[in-house]
Amino acid sequence: MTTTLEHPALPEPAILPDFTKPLPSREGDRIIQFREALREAMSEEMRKDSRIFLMGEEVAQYNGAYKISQGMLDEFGPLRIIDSPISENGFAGLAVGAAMYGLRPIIEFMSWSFSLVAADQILNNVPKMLYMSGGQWGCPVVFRGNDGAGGQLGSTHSWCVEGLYANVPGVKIVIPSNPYDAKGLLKTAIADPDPVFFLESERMLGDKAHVPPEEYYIPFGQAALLREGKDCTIVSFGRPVNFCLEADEALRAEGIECDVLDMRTIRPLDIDSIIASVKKTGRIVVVDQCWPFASVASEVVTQVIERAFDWLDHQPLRVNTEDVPTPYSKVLEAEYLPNPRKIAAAVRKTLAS
Amino acid sequence: MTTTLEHPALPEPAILPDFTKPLPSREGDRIIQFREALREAMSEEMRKDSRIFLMGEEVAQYNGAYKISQGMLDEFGPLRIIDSPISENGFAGLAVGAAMYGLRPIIEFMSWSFSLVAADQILNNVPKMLYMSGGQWGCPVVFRGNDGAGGQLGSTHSWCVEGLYANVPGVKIVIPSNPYDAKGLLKTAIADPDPVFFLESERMLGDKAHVPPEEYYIPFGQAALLREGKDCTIVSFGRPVNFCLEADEALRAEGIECDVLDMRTIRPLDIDSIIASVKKTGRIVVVDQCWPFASVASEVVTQVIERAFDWLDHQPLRVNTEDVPTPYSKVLEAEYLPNPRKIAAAVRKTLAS
Amino acid sequence: MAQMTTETHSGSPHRKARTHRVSDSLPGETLITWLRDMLLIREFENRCAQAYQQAKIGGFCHLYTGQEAVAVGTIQSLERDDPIVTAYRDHGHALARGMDPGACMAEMFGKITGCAKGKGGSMHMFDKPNWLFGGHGIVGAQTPLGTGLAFAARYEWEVMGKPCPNPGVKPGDKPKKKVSLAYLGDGALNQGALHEAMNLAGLYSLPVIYVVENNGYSMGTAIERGTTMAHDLRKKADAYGIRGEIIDGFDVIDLYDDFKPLVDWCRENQRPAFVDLKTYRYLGHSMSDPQKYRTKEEVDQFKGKDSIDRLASQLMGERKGKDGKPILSEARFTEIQTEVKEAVRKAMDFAEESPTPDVEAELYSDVFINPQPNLSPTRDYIHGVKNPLL
Amino acid sequence: MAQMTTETHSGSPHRKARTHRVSDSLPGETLITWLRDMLLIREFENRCAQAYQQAKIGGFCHLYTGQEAVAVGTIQSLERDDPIVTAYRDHGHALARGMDPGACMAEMFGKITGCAKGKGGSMHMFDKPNWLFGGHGIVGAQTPLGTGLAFAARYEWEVMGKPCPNPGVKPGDKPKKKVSLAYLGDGALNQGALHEAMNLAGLYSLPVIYVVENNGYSMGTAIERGTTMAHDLRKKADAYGIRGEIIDGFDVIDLYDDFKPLVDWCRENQRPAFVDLKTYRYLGHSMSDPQKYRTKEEVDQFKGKDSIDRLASQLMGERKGKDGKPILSEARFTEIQTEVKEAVRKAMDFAEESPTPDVEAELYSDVFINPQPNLSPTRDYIHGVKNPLL
Ligand SMILES: Cc1ncc(C[n+]2csc(CCOP(=O)(O)OP(=O)(O)O)c2C)c(N)n1
Ligand SMILES: Cc1ncc(C[n+]2csc(CCOP(=O)(O)OP(=O)(O)O)c2C)c(N)n1
Ligand SMILES: [Mg+2]
Ligand SMILES: [Mg+2]
Repeated sequence: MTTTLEHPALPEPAILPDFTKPLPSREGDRIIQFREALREAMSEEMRKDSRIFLMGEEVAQYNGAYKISQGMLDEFGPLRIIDSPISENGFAGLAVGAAMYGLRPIIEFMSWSFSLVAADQILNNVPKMLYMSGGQWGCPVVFRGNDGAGGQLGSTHSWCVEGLYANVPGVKIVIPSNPYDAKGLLKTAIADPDPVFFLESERMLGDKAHVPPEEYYIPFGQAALLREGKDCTIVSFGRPVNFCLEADEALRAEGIECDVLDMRTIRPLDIDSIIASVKKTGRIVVVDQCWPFASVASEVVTQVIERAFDWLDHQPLRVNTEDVPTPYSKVLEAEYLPNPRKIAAAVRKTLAS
Repeated sequence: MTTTLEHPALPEPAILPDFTKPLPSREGDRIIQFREALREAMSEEMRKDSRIFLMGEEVAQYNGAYKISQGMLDEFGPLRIIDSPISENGFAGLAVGAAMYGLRPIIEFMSWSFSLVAADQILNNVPKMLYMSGGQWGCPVVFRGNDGAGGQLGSTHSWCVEGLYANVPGVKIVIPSNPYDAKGLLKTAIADPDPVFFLESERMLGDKAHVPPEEYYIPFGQAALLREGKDCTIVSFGRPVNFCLEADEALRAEGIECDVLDMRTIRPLDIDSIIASVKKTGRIVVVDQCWPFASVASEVVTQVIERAFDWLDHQPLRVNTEDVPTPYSKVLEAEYLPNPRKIAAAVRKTLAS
Repeated sequence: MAQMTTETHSGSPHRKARTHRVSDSLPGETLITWLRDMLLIREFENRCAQAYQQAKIGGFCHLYTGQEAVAVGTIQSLERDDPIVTAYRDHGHALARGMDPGACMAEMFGKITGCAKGKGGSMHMFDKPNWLFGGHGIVGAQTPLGTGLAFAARYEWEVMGKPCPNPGVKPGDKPKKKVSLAYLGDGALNQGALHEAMNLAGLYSLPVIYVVENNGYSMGTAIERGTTMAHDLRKKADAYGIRGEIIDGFDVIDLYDDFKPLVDWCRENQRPAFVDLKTYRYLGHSMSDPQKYRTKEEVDQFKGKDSIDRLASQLMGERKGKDGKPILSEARFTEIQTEVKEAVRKAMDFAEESPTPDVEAELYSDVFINPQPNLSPTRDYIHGVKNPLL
Repeated sequence: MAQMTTETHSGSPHRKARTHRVSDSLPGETLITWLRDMLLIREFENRCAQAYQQAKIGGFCHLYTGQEAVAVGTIQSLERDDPIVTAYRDHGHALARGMDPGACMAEMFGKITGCAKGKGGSMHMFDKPNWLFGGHGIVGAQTPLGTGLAFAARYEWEVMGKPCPNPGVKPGDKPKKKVSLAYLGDGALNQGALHEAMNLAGLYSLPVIYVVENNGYSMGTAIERGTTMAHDLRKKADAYGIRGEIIDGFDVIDLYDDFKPLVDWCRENQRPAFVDLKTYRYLGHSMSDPQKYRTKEEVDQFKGKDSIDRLASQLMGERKGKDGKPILSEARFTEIQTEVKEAVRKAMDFAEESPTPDVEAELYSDVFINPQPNLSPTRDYIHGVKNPLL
């Protein structure tokens, strides 16, 4: 049962996915890569809705700098899979105009690091168009691309933009940690009538997992509880979730059992699941691939404090990347990133006193 | 006694102001406006150092869109007070190149709201040049301009960029709340060999206060304790500090006495003074003119929790602007902003339970 | 001080030599409507200035006085469902496009009856039923949007084969070739956004016209102090293989004669264009501008070429109807002036008497179309009242 | 598939008709150094490719193979203290400017002996003593920097009356007229940053040359698919009143003959210029590029015009010394080849054997020149080891 959403800014009611339907199993043997999951999500939605087009650098003839859009030019043709020049501000703004007119653009940033040249369009126009126009026009664009450090790309190419952009009200921010979620979340993002920043990770594009053949949509704002334990709550989002699972593995060998929560979306933030877990464990470690100062980790800590202060047996701890520009050298970058060792150490610390 | 600072990136040792010298009195009758204090700071430094120039839209012939640079073209001539076209990304980048070469640019953004079109230069190049070059080149540019909402400028012209930019390591962020501090902090910013984001407020440019005639520099990272009290700590920075003082006034009438801390700089953040106060009061309210999510307020709360968890009698509270794009309408904007009423209410809440 | 003259700041001379005038076929009544529109804008802006002085309008307010012929002449060259987008000096475009003056004034008064429910203000005139995709505050940032409007308008007939369900579109309507206009000030020529947009338009062959409302100044900066090649801006278009024109914006009929064929060409060929449209603003940049950057003589010189006076005298003089009499009689002119004054007075009253937005209902509405729980740590987003224009 | 040819992708024909060749006065030994520099870059890049395959180099690595004449010919047209800045395909510029190949290779190996102490990597070759203000990763973002270098170079003689204390500057030195070069790829033509920069350079009359290393592709996008007016990029310069030239980059002596007079003109007149410098890259965009966007024939065609072969054969053939014999003997050529191989081998060994950065000393250093307490919630920033080039 799909729901329809009416709003004066929508020329026709939006049909939202049926989120009451139970999700298909995560287990199975249809093993595909993260990049294929993304491609399936886009292609499935594009087949249903001719308003959707994909634009970005090298998405068409080159089949995607990271091969996410491989084959899509062949299927959808050059009018819907569109190569752009290196003009992020220009084509982000083009998407805003096109979305206002009634289309549903998907914009691929080769990397979110390059979205800084488009910051004005994506932070001034995208999140505010509905408000500035007094509810006349929304801005349903999905911006997606690689986010996060790793792979020795150096200081300018390793942005975790959630640390910057999450401050701004008016966009939904999605950050999957695995292929199954990536597909379901991207489909929801494309179907959603609001703008979405969808953060992928170049480091995970080759990750493989079962992705069920049947169509599914994962709702925003619902964390996935990946491990259950009574001792401490580990909260993360995006690629570092995988480091948290490793840390949890190591800790279990020591007899420490954690709840591991994959937030999946940053805005909305499923604070209810976090609070429920913290009320059980009394301890929390937040793991975030961004710099610490005024980060999403700071926000999670703050919200936990606001809502569960009296339930805490230890102050919340956060594990961010180190607070320096991203270094190139492998040894420095390895220490720069959050990793299972640091996460496990933080969990132990919450249990020590 | 000035200190000299040596660093391989400095062709000549930098001479830093003498911060051991006691600051001149805040009391006196040399009453000038905030904008004049800024102008004096720039002019005094420019007289001493021919490497310094001022560039921005309307800074020269128009005497400044907000009359901050009034008269400076006459004194320093068109080669040092330079009108620019509306090309923020271009002239921010020009300043980066000029600073690397050896100059000391001051760049005026008519408003920090317009810095978004220059986000790539100011976030990718400015804070990281020293790191990316392995210590060969710093980037000593002072970027300054109006920041913050108020005055019904609407959604695109009311940015509080500290909520965005403070996440990025590599810049110092200064945000004065009164003319005295503005002058001393801006002089320090110009003398500092690192890049500085200096956040002014159009709403305060006409504020008047005594500014002593003698030269003084205010060190970064030292909060000013503006009011002393035992009941609760109020922490803020920039214009809302003035609202905190009003709230404190009102609360004192009820017998509630607060420490009011004006942070003056966000990075460095004088967390030591905050912690000292919190250990005394057991309560804290953080007041921040930015949106709440992943804001400087979240950061202050998080650092307080990290360092003084056991000293707290109540969870820290934050008062931010409301979490929506800035509305134009006076009634909406008034409710959007932090104000003395909201601050006092938060303080009372920390004392209620 | 730079001194601009009505000689140098004008359309290219070739214009004079035109043999065929598309305006010749226009009914006299149409031209009278144009005059009315221009008078309406002039009067509206005068009352804005007063209201601003009385602190009934806040924020930044940029008046259009002097530039009326531009909005009216260009918009009259379009179909009513051709999309347009402009910068912050946008009252003229809104009125020329048919926005109710009451909704426009109420917006500036910050009232719920405003075109953006009081959330936008002077710089943000949006009018969906009239295909005005906003006034925009960040210099140059509207130009990629205009490019996107052209992209979408082209996409709907090329790809979708049916029009997007926009206002006025009826089921079964066929999509058609459209043109979008992206207005910008001369100061916006120096923003990278415009250049990226023009390159995209050239590459993708999009039917967008970048209309530079070249009033010679960006705030206090005379164009040649901020923009290279100010004496021939067509060079900016050449860089992207885009057709470029210089058009005189002081005579609305001349303007139409130049601009309408260009619109037709862009529509037919689905190609972009760029227009250096010479105009002049009589008042300061915004409400607080001492205007030391230009002389009173300069302003007076341009006032001497006033487009409203000119049209009025044309319609009351050389422009004759079938009966050989001037199209417009003095009596009718006075009538129109009165009518326009009355319309603006009503708009003022409407704005004055309209309620302010209900804080509880409006502060947290219009942030998301699909608000969900936990989008904010502060509170849930909601739906507010329906926009009065929809 | 787009097919580029050596005919269409070449310098403008007028060049051939030149009467005076500035290269005529160059000593043979100078030309031999150029050959050596080009060979060094070629060999260096070959070894980079190997090291990348062996995972000794990480991240993005963009090789310069095929474009050697550009870096060498343009840099040889400069004074050694003219500042330059480039994009991420920067090894060629670093070596041509005189960076120690060991420091360059060690940087890519992520070693503390690298030019950026291993913090920068392939895209960030900085060399202060050689006035190379960096390789930069964000497309186009270096062009405002190059503009700023020209601004500063002009400012030091116009305003300060003395040079900034940069490397090689001695007390009492007089400031002089300089020229800065900002290199960019053809893909960067579409970034707003370049346009803002060129407008600023035109307005302020800054001695900067924007050198477009036009290798016909940005990643997999042939220039005419991304850039309007690709067949005459000088139009991009015309838009800013900047002198524009098309220069052939396949013959380093021809290139010098075109480029050196332009540098002299910019220096003398303190004016900007823009050069569409035709070149070609033999390898993929970066290390992972299947290159389906071009044919092997196309690549082979350009390899047939190889600038190193060409210079070598000129020096061993038509180019005669005073003694009437070719400047370069085959024996000496072999010697140089061996020497270059040896130099790069040493660089590899140096990179291999150098220590990695000490994490404790380097992770938190080079963030601030004046680190202060409480700049970070994590820990204090510190000073690390001195940069090896300083
Ligand atoms: C990116 C950006 N920078 C600066 C401003 C401030 N500003 C507003 S209007 C203006 C002048 C624009 O002049 P022009 O484009 O000629 O338009 P006009 O006011 O003449 O209509 C400036 C500098 C802004 N709104 N956006
Ligand atoms: C703003 C930005 N967008 C995208 C990229 C990714 N990117 C890196 S190189 C490149 C192609 C650039 O081509 P060109 O400028 O022609 O230089 P070439 O590689 O041919 O030397 C792209 C798209 C980037 N680094 N910066
Ligand atoms: Mg103007
Ligand atoms: Mg290229």
